[in-house]
Amino acid sequence: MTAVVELNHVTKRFGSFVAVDDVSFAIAKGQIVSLLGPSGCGKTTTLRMISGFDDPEEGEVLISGVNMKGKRPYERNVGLLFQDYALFPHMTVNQNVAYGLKYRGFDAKAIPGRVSQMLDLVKLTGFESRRPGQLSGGQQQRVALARALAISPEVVLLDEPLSALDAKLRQELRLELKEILNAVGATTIVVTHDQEEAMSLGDIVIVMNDGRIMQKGAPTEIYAAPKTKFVAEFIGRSNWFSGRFAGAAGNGVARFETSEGLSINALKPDDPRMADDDFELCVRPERINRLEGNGNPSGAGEGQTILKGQVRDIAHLGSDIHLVVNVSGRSLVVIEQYHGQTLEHAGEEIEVAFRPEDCIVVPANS
Amino acid sequence: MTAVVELNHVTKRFGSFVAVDDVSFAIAKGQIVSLLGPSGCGKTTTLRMISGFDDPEEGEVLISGVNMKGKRPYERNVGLLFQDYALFPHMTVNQNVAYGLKYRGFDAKAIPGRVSQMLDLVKLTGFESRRPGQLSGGQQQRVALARALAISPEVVLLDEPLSALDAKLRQELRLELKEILNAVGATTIVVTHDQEEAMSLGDIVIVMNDGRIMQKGAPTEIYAAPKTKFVAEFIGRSNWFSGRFAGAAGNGVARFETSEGLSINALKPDDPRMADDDFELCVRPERINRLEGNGNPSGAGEGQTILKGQVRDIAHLGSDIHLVVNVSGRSLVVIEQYHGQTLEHAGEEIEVAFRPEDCIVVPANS
Amino acid sequence: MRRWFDDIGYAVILFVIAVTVLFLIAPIVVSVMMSFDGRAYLGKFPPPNYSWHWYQNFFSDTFYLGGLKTSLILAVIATLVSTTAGVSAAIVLDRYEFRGKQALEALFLSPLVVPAVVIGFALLLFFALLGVFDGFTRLMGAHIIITFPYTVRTTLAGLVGIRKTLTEAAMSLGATEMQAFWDVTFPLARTGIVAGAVFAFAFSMDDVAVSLFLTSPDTYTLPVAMVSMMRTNFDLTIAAAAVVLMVFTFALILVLDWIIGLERLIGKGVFRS
Amino acid sequence: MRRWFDDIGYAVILFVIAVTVLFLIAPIVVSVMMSFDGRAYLGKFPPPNYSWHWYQNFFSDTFYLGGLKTSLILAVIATLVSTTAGVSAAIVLDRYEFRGKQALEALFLSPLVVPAVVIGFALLLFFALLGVFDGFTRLMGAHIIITFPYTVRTTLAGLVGIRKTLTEAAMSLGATEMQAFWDVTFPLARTGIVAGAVFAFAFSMDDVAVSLFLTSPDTYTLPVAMVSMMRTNFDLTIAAAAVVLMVFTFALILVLDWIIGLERLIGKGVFRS
Repeated sequence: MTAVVELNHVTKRFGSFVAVDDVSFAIAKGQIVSLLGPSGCGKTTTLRMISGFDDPEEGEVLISGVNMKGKRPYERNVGLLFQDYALFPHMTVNQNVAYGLKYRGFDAKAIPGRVSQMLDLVKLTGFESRRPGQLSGGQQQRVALARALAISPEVVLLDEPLSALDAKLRQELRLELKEILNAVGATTIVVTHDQEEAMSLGDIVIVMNDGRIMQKGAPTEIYAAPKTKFVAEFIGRSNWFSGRFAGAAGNGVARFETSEGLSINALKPDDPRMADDDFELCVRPERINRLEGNGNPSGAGEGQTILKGQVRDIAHLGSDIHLVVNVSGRSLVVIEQYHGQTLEHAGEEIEVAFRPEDCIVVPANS
Repeated sequence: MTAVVELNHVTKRFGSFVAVDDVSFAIAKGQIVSLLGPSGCGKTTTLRMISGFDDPEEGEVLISGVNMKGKRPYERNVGLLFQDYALFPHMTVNQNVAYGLKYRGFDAKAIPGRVSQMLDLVKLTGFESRRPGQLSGGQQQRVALARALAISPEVVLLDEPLSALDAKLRQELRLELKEILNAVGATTIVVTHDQEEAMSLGDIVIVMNDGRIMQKGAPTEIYAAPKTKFVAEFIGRSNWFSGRFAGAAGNGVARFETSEGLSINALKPDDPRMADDDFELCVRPERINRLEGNGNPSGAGEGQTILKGQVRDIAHLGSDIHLVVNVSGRSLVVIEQYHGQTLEHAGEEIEVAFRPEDCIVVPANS
Repeated sequence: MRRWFDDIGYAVILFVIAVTVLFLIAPIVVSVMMSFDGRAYLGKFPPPNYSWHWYQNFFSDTFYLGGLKTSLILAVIATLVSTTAGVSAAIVLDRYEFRGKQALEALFLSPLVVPAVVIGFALLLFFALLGVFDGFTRLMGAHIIITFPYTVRTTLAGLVGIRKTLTEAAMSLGATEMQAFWDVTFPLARTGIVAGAVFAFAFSMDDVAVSLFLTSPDTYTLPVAMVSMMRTNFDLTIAAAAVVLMVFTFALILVLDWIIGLERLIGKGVFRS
Repeated sequence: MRRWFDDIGYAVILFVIAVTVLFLIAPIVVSVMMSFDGRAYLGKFPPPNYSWHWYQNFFSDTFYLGGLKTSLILAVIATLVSTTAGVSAAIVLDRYEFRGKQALEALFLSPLVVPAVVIGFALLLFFALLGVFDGFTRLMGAHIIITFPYTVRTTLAGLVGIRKTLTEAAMSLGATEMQAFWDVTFPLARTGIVAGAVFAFAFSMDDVAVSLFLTSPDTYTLPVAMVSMMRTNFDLTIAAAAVVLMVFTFALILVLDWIIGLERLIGKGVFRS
């Protein structure tokens, strides 16, 4: 299967600022790929180079195998969904969706059919003669999607597609958007700074920082096995310890001594450099368990790390309980699902535990 | 213990629009109360009536037992934290925090000491001579807090205190804000539309809608035992069924027949009107469990409701997995914590179960 | 007691406003009433009786009518030319970043900064240098130059609100940059462009400082005619002329208000002076 | 092929801009060069040699100097009075909602809409009615009225950016509304207020249309002096006068640019005309 979009060693500078630095990736037909990173990481510049609003300085952008060098945006077949939707406010929904068709060489007779087919796809039949100003945010997003998909683009680029919507609506539309993209089999790149958006929409997530690709993989892989501290911190919450490995504890488990003197059982990394190097160890908050019954370690399995601490804060946020526990002067965040359990009060002493396989170890300063 | 702030049957209209409708509540010294509701629910008008920028039409506002009728804002002793912080951009951090002290009759010699005490409290010592424009969003928020607390107000009003910050920072500052308020023992009202903000900061949450108080209680109580559909829907996510009770199933459990023909075991409500009335039943997504082993109900306890369905979508969002399951043509949302389990693919058949005590039953149209 | 300062502060402000209002309204009201004075001579205010006869004088005086005709022709042509040039200039200023953009912007708006008498005198010299002594041609050139900044400003104000992503969206859908302009930018900037045209028209109609330098005995504008009549033959026909000119301007402003709303005009600062 | 339309479009626009630039720059450059003409008579362009003698003429001519003096005195007083009144009016318009607010706003800005010759004539009648025939008093009143809208506009533009919550924050901290104004609003609106004052000064200095109606033989402004010299005694001293007036205005604009930045001025549309 040949790649629909391929970037080979693409670099782009603005003055002395390197916006995109030697980026290469390829996207297969029908794949949804998320480009995730903080603002200024180069993800938007990458999107603009694929769509033709910027040109790479080095490297090449191929769409369906054709080098796009020097092609203006209207000479490429790329569908764009803008963050602000960019609907034409003086045109009706119908006119917006039909706009690209006349320029993309659709037969004039075929246009009405194509438009109603697209509006049917995004469930907006009946809204044909409304203006964008008369639609809700979610409806506008769907019109913009219909307009971008109508021209049968080779690749669809979505720029922060859900960020203009409020939190509740975002959750609903996320699924709808994914199902529409899958229904038309669109090859898609989603550019976003929102971890949940990237992970829920993308088959593959590419994490970018400072213009470079940090890691690429399935959402679960990125979350469970981040290769650097940047990726681990950017995706989800995490409790960090820095320290060194101080010997084996049997069963492939090694003892990790933290800088504040705690001892943690972690899986031995395969890394041959591990000997005396500094490492950072992180435990996801949902992997830390509160032990029932004060001081009774029976609730914890073999080899688990048990830490004593004092509840600093407990907050019931809805489906989750967030517990902040003070352990040797540092705060650990623990997330539990709420199942009607009794909640501690700030100041109580508790014990928490986590397994060696719940520890993620990355090189220091990564 | 006498109430610091007391509202008695307060009503406020703007033209024919009733912004606040017969609202009464009392706040004890040192309590943190969240006023939670959608925009236009009257929470901001309530805040403005307490601070003196609006006057109630009916009813009275008492602060420390004194009727505030006709008192201008500068004649009340109320500290305000604005949503946009409202820092004076042409004054330094020091001048901002000191601003209220000169008007509130502090001895000129005592002012520098009070200012540095407040900056110490919000951990901004060393920033005295910066201008607000040179501070980050989180730092600005803390200066605004220091300024509001410096005048030793009888009550502190926070208007959407964290909404101007991005998601990650918000989680960090929430705890810090709570600890500062507790440290000075401030009687506090937090006005917010954000459920997590309201639940994590407030000892008590007051849910408002259409100018009226819908429910008042501890965060856990509001979440676990909402009295109306509005409250249940506004706080957290929920899966709704409408239907009627169709007889007992033993052990205080009643059979609930949904309009799409599903049968659900729920606790019998105490409501004597229950006989033939329409009810709405909701199950929180984290209370629904996936059954391991296809078709094997042994994983489910006695009396549980077991539903068969097809996975429509599965999204790994970080600490949580969101599963959308198609059951008899309607979508159920299931939230699980991620512990490294294998994820289903869309289209697979699964069974989910929940207990009678996980069902929340409210009257229809509430 | 502290509240008292607040209350006295309001009182002072309200007094200042009342005086200002009086001085703004009264002269215009007096002039309008005097233009309907029934007496045949310039008498005391208020007029004892009212008639249209000063207006009859105005509309039968070939000197005034000559000025009115020249003013209208000048205004129409100046509006057309400066709107075309102004829109082109505004598009370039809005869309592109280039060296010297700021200088160009300052230059386009310079007729707003250079005193009108200086522009008038400079054009007088410049046209003499070019060998142009025909009054109409000189006035035409001058009116185009002094109305041009208004069309640039209002078009720019209209363009500023149009998000760049709209043009990009059109281009991603297959339109060239020019097609995107005509399909999207132009319809959205239309109100700003119309406002500029109306202001250009009104400003051309009302100018006196520049025109004074460039009139010839047989080509002069209505305001110039009023000034010279004031010196040579002062009677209330000038009041009638003033009301005619004012009604003209107000009608234009009302049309504009109807099209885009006066508040937006004030807000965008496109109000002519 | 489709790209070709884009490219030719740019070419047309660039040509329009080039022509405009020529007509905007050339007359001013010619005037400035001619004002340094070394010849004693009005000769052809360019001057064969340069000297200051037209400036020496200007600064030794009591007629011009009288106009310059009157212009400066008028401008200083008009600026002070109309800035005070304009700031008061702008505060009321910005802070309070009341019936007739829109009408008041339109009224305050009406001197921008009413043609200058109409204002001049109306004031002439109005002052005659009040029995005021002193040239200086009449000019003073006129200059306050025509500069007032600029101070209102720029102050309003300065106030618009100031969030209402700042005043509320100050009041919640114990300041009365007046104290909140002086502590918070005034310092933040200061650049807008200064801009208004500078514009008022420049506009008062440059006005000719209104002043023409209200001058008396011994009280006249510099622009009026230029107009009357052009008719009676045309020589290049007027060029020198024009350069002096222009330098004055430019110096003010530069001061303003230095204080608040020219771009912000253009953006806020507070540019005088």
